[in-house]
Amino acid sequence: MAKMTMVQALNLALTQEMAEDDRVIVLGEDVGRDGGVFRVTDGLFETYGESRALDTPLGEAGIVGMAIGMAIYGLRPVAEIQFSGFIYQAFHQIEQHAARIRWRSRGRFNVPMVIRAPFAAGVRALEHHSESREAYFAHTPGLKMVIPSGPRNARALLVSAIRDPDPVVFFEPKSIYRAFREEVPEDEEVMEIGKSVIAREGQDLTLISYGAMMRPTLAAADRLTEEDGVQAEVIDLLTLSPLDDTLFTTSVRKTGRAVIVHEAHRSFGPGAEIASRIMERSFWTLEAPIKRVTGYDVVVPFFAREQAYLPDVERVLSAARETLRA
Amino acid sequence: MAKMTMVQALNLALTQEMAEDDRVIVLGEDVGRDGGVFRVTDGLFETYGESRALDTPLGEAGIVGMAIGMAIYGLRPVAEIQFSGFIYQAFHQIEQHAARIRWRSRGRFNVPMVIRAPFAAGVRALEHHSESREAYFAHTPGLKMVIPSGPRNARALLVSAIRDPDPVVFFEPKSIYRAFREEVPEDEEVMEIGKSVIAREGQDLTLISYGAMMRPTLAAADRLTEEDGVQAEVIDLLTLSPLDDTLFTTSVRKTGRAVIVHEAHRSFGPGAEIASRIMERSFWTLEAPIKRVTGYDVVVPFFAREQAYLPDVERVLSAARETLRA
Amino acid sequence: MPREVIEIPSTIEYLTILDQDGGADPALEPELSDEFLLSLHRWMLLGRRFDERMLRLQRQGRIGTFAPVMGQEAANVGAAAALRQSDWMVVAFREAAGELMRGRTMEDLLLYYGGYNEGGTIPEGVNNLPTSIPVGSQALHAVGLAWGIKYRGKDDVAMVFFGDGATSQGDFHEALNFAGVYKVPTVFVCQNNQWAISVPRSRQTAALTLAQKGLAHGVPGIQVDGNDVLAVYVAAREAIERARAGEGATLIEAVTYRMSVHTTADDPKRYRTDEEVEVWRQRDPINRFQIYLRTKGLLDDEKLAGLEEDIDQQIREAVERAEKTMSEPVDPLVMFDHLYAESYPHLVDQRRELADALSDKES
Amino acid sequence: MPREVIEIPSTIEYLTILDQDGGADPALEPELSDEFLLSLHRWMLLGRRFDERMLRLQRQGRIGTFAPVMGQEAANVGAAAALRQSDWMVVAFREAAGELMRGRTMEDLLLYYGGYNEGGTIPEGVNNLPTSIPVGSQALHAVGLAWGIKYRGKDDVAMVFFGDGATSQGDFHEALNFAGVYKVPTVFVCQNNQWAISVPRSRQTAALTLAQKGLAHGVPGIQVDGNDVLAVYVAAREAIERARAGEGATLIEAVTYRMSVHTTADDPKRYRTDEEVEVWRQRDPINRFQIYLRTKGLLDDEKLAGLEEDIDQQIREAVERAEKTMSEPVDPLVMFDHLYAESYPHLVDQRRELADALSDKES
Ligand SMILES: Cc1ncc(C[n+]2csc(CCOP(=O)(O)OP(=O)(O)O)c2C)c(N)n1
Ligand SMILES: Cc1ncc(C[n+]2csc(CCOP(=O)(O)OP(=O)(O)O)c2C)c(N)n1
Ligand SMILES: [Mg+2]
Ligand SMILES: [Mg+2]
Repeated sequence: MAKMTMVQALNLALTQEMAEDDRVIVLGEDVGRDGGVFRVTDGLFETYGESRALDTPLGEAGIVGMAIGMAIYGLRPVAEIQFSGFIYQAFHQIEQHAARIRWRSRGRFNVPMVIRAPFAAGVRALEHHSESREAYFAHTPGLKMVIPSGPRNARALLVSAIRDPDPVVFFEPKSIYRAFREEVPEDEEVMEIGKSVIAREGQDLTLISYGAMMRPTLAAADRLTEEDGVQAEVIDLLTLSPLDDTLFTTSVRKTGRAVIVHEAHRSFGPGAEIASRIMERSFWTLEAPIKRVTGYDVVVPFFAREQAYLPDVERVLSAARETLRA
Repeated sequence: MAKMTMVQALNLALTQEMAEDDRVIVLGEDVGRDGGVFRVTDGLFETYGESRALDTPLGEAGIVGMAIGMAIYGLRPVAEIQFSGFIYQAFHQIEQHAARIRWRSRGRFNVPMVIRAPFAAGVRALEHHSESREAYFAHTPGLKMVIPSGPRNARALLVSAIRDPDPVVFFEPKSIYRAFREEVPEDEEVMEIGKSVIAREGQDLTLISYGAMMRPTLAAADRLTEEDGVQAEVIDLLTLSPLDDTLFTTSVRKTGRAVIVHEAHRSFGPGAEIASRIMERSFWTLEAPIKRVTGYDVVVPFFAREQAYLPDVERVLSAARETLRA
Repeated sequence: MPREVIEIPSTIEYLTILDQDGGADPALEPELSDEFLLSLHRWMLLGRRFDERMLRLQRQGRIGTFAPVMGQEAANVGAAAALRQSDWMVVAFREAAGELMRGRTMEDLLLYYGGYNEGGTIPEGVNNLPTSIPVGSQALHAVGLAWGIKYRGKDDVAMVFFGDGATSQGDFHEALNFAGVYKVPTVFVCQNNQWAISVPRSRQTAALTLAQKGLAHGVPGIQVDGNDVLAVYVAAREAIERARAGEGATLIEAVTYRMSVHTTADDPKRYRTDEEVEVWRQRDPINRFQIYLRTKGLLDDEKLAGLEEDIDQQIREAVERAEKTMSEPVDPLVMFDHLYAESYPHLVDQRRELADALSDKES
Repeated sequence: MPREVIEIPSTIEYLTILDQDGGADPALEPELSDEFLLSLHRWMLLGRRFDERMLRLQRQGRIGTFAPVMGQEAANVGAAAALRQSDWMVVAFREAAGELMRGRTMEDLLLYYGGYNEGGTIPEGVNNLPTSIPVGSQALHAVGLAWGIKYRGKDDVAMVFFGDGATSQGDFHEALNFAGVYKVPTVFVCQNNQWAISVPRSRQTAALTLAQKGLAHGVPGIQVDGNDVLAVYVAAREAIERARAGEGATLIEAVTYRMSVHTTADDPKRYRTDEEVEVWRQRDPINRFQIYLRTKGLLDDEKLAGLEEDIDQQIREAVERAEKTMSEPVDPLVMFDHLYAESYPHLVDQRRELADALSDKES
């Protein structure tokens, strides 16, 4: 086992899957010779050649549309969108085709494609480089929406996504690309898509989050223990769609209280669905209104203000304490 | 006052606004000589000429992108997307620019544009002609998302949308384009964007809906009165974003029970946000879990099965009754 | 250094073989077996008759909206006929005649336009993609298929169909550009039927031809008489040969005409004249080819009558089968099928919800 | 009837006026006032020096990622200089030199790249659109502006800048097509700097030139030496004249080179050689123009030193002003401004929420 950053772990997943399966083709802008602007695809061009680490012309519709054709042909394209803020150039290909080819052809064809994109804020980037719009994809039938929270699950989930027979939108929280390392086993490891995990056990309160926001959420849980003697259970969703509501509703049935944390905008955001599922499935055990700690309903501000936009430990803590007081 | 269909009422709004303000330009595929595939723009070409009822080449990104430039220039473009299912070809222009130009330029420029699109199911149409994906737009800061439910409010809201200084996505429930008529005053009438209305008063239960689903919802309310002696309050949202949560949360504080009805997919759909707002603002008065009666999380089936996909009076009724029993 | 002219490859040829009276230019006439010629005719005629039947069914409310091929049978069949079984055909929504030739069944088409998802099924072994309604979007899929073909070292091709309106879509250009860069075996077939609903070709683009759009991407283009099945076939065959030989993509503009409505929801009287339609009726691709076949002694009244009867029979049987399905009670639960390879809890729950709602209704 | 060649308008010219040593082709040399020539030079030099300063500030962590203009000053300034005040300039993100010339301030650019939304402000009266990062997307806005100009019967133009990579985007083609159909006064300026991050021009498209992409849409194209400010200026002026005269759009491909990094987050050593960069360094647009000005007696060492000092002073002052703003505590509540013309309850609530969180932190 080696200590790896998320970038290295993702790279490991790609390298190994490409070694094992010549149907796996990585494509996108600058994923080849340059190794990707974040170096996630570093070395693939050298190892597997330009036809398997394929630099594309500058067109996201082209990338996704072509990848759909490749997938129908029986390949397993892993398309990179350089930043999730530019995935909208391909949104029609995703909504109209990737999500529907299996359904439209009644199973004759399928689209075993992964669309990887770095997303979310926190790296002092330019406009369009900081959004969290996973809700668009989670609301779209036919897609899967996966968001890892650390190097190890990123690697395992990416392997599963590549092997998945259906299209997976795989959003990588770029602020934790290199923020910390974890032990990542050299040997194959997969994680089931559509399953959440308990990142920390507790019985007083349920905190639900995913992606980069797991860190302030876990930190808040620690502080709650230290400062308030409260044991928060923390759930890492990992997959937003299909949403594993069993795990978090079970938890809330135990704790009676929940706080959801994400950096996506609040209104019509992922937290709304999670709160609704809790209400639908655990209403009678709820002892306080569910709280949402989220990004605001504004365009993510330029980076001088992005930290103020983002949920942080303090905001999670105060929401948790309010929930506990209620 | 004349009895009008929604198509006629929308046409009235366009005709009058174009007469009053030469900045108003209608553009889109087949909106000119053909008068629009649903005839909403009928006669505008003849009355205002081809430069104000502008037939465009076949490109939605082109339509919306060009309209953005027109709006920055000081015009008031009303862009038609022939069916909301093809708005994704322009999604990047909407997300990256229409929604942000005011914000990006710190108010120097703005985008007083309307994007009209027929949406939703129920007219035995082909694939891509039946979706309800208003949540995508409601989740996008910088946009307004408006959905009328009848001829009269369609006309008044469209006038307001045209005059609005910011971009409005205006989804027209095509199944009620001609399904019924209402008195529509010849004289100017506007309705405030961002305000919902009480369509029917009651105190036992709150039903919340919008668009074409108002009809089964209101019918269910009637049946509840007749068959169960229950008085349901029915709220017509009209605007999804910015969402008028005062009206429905106030209602639920009174009734303690709510059912939300929409034909959009359930997961990560509009109902989730509405339920969350109720919970956040009226939790302590809730006497039963909020129910969502919605389209399923599948691609809208071809038309042999679309009625089964759609919420109907029976589904609303049984959800209401369950809520009342809880 | 004066202003220099840069030599860019920019030749656009126009190809026609049959004249309006069915006479063939001997210099250009391809050598084709009688059998092959008759099969071109048969599929064109089937396309026409099936269209007519669908139109009647639609008017009777027995199927929903559809887009007739009428007038474009030569473009459909001429291009599709140049493909072999292992090649790929990527369609829009106005290729029924070509699709039938390639193995999509009439019954499926009827079910498709009758509102049944089942009609989207493509038989195993038939390499057609299903109907793609978002204009222009499917072109990229053909490029991806062609990329796969090249990657696997095969000499198949992917042929994609689209209309004149589609050439205004960004996706069409991205497809040409990707195909140019990767030099993949894609054949782009534009059915320029002069109209995109109510927008005439002249208002769709300021370019003189649609074929020249390839030039923007280093992809050769050719314009062909799209009502001349031999010309379409020859152009397609050439493009396919180039593609199989590793020389990359070609854009074929087949100049044809939509003789009928855009779809059954459309009223062309609002935007075009009867005279224009009449002019094109004179160029009917089936008539023209029939004269050619008669001149060659391959067709006469009797043979034609026999063929018509055959086709009629075939259509009648397909309609009967489809109508049988459509008259049986439809199972709405099917809407939960084929979304993913496996189902998920929320879908299982919702399926049960629907099942309960349905049984409530029955009881 | 044989195969006919269709005559399509397909001439692409290449224009260069200054040779590598700053000598001008007398047949092509435009007549320009000394003052104008010196202003071209001044803005190019300012662009270069400002770039260098930004690079240092970025390396010191005082501003964030940005895209240097270095090497493209002639393309920036030559094109922008052909505009008049009331014309519109629509930029991507590599036009700082041209934007400065058109009235965007250095201070705003510094704030912009320093992470302050305030830096997006465009002064009243300056008809520049703000920085547009999604590649190619802004081209359509220029078409819309130009449509408005034509609708209002004005003779202004809208000029849009973008890179070689942008010509692969669907939006670019839709923009050309719309501009062609409506014959609106748009000038498309492609800064072909040979690279789209790590993708070389040769892998971006199989087309020989980017100028020929206009042909797909009936829009004339011209290729110019983008490191020759006179050639760029002349080509832009001609395109603008055509546009003002109601003759529609033009696509100008300015062949230039990105001498520095793509953005400060990029390492070009991964994908291109020093030799290539060196070749282009020899063609530095500023050097070349300086030799020309010296030959004409408009520039000498002393004048240049004076100018450098002036520019340095101007930059220093701008940096000071920007750094002053950046050193003061930032008010995060500003993030709620300018989303809509008015605010709405949910935003008022969230603003209060943030205000509370901030005051909690302070206390
Ligand atoms: C992306 C998209 N926009 C709009 C439509 C609606 N629509 C369907 S067919 C059509 C015209 C297509 O014209 P053309 O490409 O020439 O094909 P034709 O119908 O003439 O065969 C339009 C606008 C659509 N299906 N897809
Ligand atoms: C739609 C979109 N996709 C991807 C990117 C990321 N990106 C930024 S600049 C760039 C390359 C642009 O190349 P080119 O158009 O040649 O302009 P240059 O940077 O060379 O000036 C890329 C891929 C983006 N900004 N927008
Ligand atoms: Mg057409
Ligand atoms: Mg470039």
